[in-house]
Amino acid sequence: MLGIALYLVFFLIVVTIYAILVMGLNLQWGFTGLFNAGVVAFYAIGAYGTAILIGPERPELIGGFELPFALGLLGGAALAALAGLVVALATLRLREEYLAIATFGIAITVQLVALNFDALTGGANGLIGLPRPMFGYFETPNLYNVCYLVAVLAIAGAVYALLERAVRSPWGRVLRAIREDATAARSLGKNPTAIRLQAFILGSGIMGLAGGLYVGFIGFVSPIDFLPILTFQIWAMLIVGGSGNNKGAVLGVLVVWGLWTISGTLISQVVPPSLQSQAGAGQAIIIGLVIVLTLLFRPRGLIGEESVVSKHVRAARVARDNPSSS
Amino acid sequence: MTGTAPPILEVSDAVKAFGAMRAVDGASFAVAPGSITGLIGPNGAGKTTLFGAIAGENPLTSGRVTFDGHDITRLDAYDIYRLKLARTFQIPRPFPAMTVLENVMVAALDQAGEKFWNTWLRPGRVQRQERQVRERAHEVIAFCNLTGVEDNLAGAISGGQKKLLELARVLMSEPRLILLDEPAAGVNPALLDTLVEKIVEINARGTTFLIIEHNMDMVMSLCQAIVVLAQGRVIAAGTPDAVAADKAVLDAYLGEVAA
Amino acid sequence: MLQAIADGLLTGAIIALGAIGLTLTMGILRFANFAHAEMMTWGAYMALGVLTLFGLPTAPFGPLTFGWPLLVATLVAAGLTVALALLIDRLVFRPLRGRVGHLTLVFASFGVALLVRNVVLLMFGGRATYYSNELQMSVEVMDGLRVMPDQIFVFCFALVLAGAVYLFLQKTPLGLAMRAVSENPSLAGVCGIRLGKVVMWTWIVGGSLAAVAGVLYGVTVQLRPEIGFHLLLPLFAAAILGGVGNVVGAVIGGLLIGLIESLSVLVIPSGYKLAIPFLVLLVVLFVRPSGLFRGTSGGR
Amino acid sequence: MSALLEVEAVTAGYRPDLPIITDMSVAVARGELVTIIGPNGAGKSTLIKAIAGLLKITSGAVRLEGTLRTNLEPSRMADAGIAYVPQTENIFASLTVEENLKVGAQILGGRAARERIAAAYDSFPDLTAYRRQKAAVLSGGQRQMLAVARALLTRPHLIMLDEPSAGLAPKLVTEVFQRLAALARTGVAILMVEQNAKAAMAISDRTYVLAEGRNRLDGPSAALIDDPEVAAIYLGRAGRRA
Repeated sequence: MLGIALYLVFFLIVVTIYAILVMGLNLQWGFTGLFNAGVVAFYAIGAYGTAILIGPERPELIGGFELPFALGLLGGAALAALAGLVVALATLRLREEYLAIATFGIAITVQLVALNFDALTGGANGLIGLPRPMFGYFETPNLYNVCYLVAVLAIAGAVYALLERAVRSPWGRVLRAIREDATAARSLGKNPTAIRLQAFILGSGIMGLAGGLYVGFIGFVSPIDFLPILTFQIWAMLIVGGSGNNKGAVLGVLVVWGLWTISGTLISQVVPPSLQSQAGAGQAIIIGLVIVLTLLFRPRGLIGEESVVSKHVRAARVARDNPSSS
Repeated sequence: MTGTAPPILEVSDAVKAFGAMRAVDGASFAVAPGSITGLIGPNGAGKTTLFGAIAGENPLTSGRVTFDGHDITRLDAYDIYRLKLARTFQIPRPFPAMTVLENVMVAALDQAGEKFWNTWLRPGRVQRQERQVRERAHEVIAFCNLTGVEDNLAGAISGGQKKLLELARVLMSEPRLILLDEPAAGVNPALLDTLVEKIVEINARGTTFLIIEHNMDMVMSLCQAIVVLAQGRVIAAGTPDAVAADKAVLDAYLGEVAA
Repeated sequence: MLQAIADGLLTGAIIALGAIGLTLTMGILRFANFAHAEMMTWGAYMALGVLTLFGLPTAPFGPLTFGWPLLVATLVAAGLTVALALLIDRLVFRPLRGRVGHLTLVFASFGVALLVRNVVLLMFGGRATYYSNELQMSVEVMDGLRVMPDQIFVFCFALVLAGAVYLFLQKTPLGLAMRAVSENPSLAGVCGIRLGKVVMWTWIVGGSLAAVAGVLYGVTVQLRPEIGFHLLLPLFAAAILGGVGNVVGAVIGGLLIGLIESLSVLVIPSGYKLAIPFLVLLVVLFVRPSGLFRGTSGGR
Repeated sequence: MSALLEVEAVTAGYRPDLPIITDMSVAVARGELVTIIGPNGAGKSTLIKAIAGLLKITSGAVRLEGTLRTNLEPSRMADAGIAYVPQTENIFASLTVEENLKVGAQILGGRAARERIAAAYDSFPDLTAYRRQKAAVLSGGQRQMLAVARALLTRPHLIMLDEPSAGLAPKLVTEVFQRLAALARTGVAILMVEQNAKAAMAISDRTYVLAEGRNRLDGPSAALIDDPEVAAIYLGRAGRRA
């Protein structure tokens, strides 16, 4: 029983971290219409950035600044945002899909740096023995995990609240206007490039934040945690839940990560070890099918469907009837 | 008359070339402040191209555009709108999945909440301003006879209402000059009367208009000055009567009988 | 140095073959197809499948490690790749075309890429394999330059094929129709060109080239389910560098990317080789986003 | 009169919610030269684009020789014998002049195509010098010739032209119209949209005057050419619309 409860805590921490990741992607795709094909890169940059900033000093490694965790977290997010700035600056004025190609490229590049730049990233072994925030104050690792879950939930809640506030503000209104008709938005005094850039950088920073939180949770980073499949998983989570809708995004994480975990467990029990790589392919095929089938048959996801239309109407109505709120 | 005041808009030697084709070929004219000026001419004369160039969508190949003392030749569309020069589109371009109210609110200038950090750091100011913007939007919506559809999605209102919405949006910036691109196109007579009435009313409050229009009744009755463009050049300019009496204008429209 | 140039040209030739198909899809179908490189993986493995299934003998030509069985297998693989491309178009892209923004097509292709890659993995496993176990000695062509006979064959074959595609586009009615659609689809339609037919032929040409490029890659390097994934970026870089829609540009872009990738090893550790196309791409996008050569209007 | 093309009460536009033309009707008989004129925004180009299959017709019918051809794919309209020359971007600039003609003759195939292309150079000798050059180098008048030459290759029953004189020097305008008149005498029906109203009416059999997306006047060109009502529709001196 305790085992299950502990596993649940573990599961929920990962879900919460992925939910933050999905919210970052939702800002880019769901609200702004920017295709990021390299989600894992920004997540990894945040993770490695945090790890390098908080890690203990070791002679063979660059970094090891031993900064407090909170600073490390912010630093990781800032680095991810910076990476977002570079690809966005290169591509935002061009054909839309160039951003997709460039983000795909940065994902490959980050993976290579993680694997090969031993002095910075620890190479294939990764960076281990990273301090976990306030670990010493807890009697047992299990209690620590429970508290970490609470902390991560609080951070996810804060991200959710801040994002909701931003997308329901005049800023969010401009985002939607630009997504619907950039030319008309320009003629009304909005600078589409600047606003898209803001959304992309902010989204990338949030992904980086998720990466840093992951490091705080497991206490090490290694390239294994940042495989390309993660990008696809995050995308599946977003569109299953319904892009452009943060509640849906969170639901999507539960559904897809649940599916992934259950199928993974089943496979490890049933399939002989010699066929594990094929079994992994089966899992990936599920993710691919989820993406393609949702796009074809339910493009607005599970709960994005009707609310996109009615949400704004309702918001506007509430605002009018009750001018002091909102 | 306003003859002595310096022009609010001045276009000098404007050229817009697409490859070898010169859509605008050395056009020069001025718009007097407070006037309603018509810009007419046959198809392909370069009117809409010129509008796009003035409004900053596609900058001129050469020449100069001055608005209210600013050289706006190389400014981008959004900066020009911020200087209070607004334009509408010939085929309305509402944001279809946003409500009419949101469509209008989005057009307000200098909204603190358009910087996302302000929504976190200065929520009070953002909310206060949002209330003001909403009130102003309701006024504009009422002025444009759109009351009752403000909560409808802009994609779902009638074509005529979309025309009014085009006008309502740009009014949010309290523009000094509005470029109207064919306001009467595709509009029924009753709505046309409304549009004309609104234009006159806005003009009376001090906003200058430059209007591309093919409905000559409207142009002749509404405009105090008319600029005639043909093949990218200004071939006539003056009062409606003078322009209507100009043989060159009729020739430009109907062409001469080929030999 | 000389060796690096030779190796670069070889990889470049294979990239070029893949990039031709990609540039055609981007020019004619007007979206960046992330699944295109996976067609190379699919083609390469289909050829392997044919060889194993029928237990064909190696029967090498002269000094090469392969012979007619691989050529036959390649033909069959090209057919199967075209079939897959048409099936995907039918099931995924066609229903989405016109109904949604073209970025959703890019998105769908991204999902399709994952599917194809993993279907291959499921069918063949993840181990690296080879078409043939024959060992091949490299030949010293000149001082400091050793190449395998296979490599010479592959390079020449790729260039001949690229030339053939160029001639196809320049000299045949179908090629002309494809170029016309690439510039202006609605005018092409008015002139009596069937858009559906041109779309189909774009997949046929792109799919077969991808299959052949996949096999050639398998012959000179090795077969892994990730080959497409790793070649995707070089393919995009080559297509954009050469000007989207421009076949000659794609070939030159491919050779350049291969060369730069190969020469980069002289300057930076070889582990970063795969990132080189990304850096080239970034530089191109910052400096000359329209590419080195004029693309078609589909590229804008 | 047996009509070759009958357009009956067609409503069409770029967006279903915003029709540009409403209940518009036009008919063209075999070998007839018909002009469509009207002020900007009248929906002239929209009408022929809709006939050519490039825009969705939301109501009404297009008949060719009595057969219903509404909302056919553009290439099928071409097969049915309707050629359409757009006003702008009516040639493939990235292809050579010869290739442009080959695209137009593609439906014919092989020998017939070669013969017709050779014949096209005979009718438009100016193009011969540019055979192997990219069409991008052609001047405005030459482009127009190339577009018309290409449209004629398949010997269509009807050729629709969107402002063939647009952007041409006056001398060329005369030449283009003379050629079109000569073409009509060979038996090809022509439906053209023109701004150069008087010149177009001078060579055509009948004229339709459109305004604001609807039919306003039609009749023999000779009768309309000096009709003050036409000038009134353009310049609006007849007072407000009824």
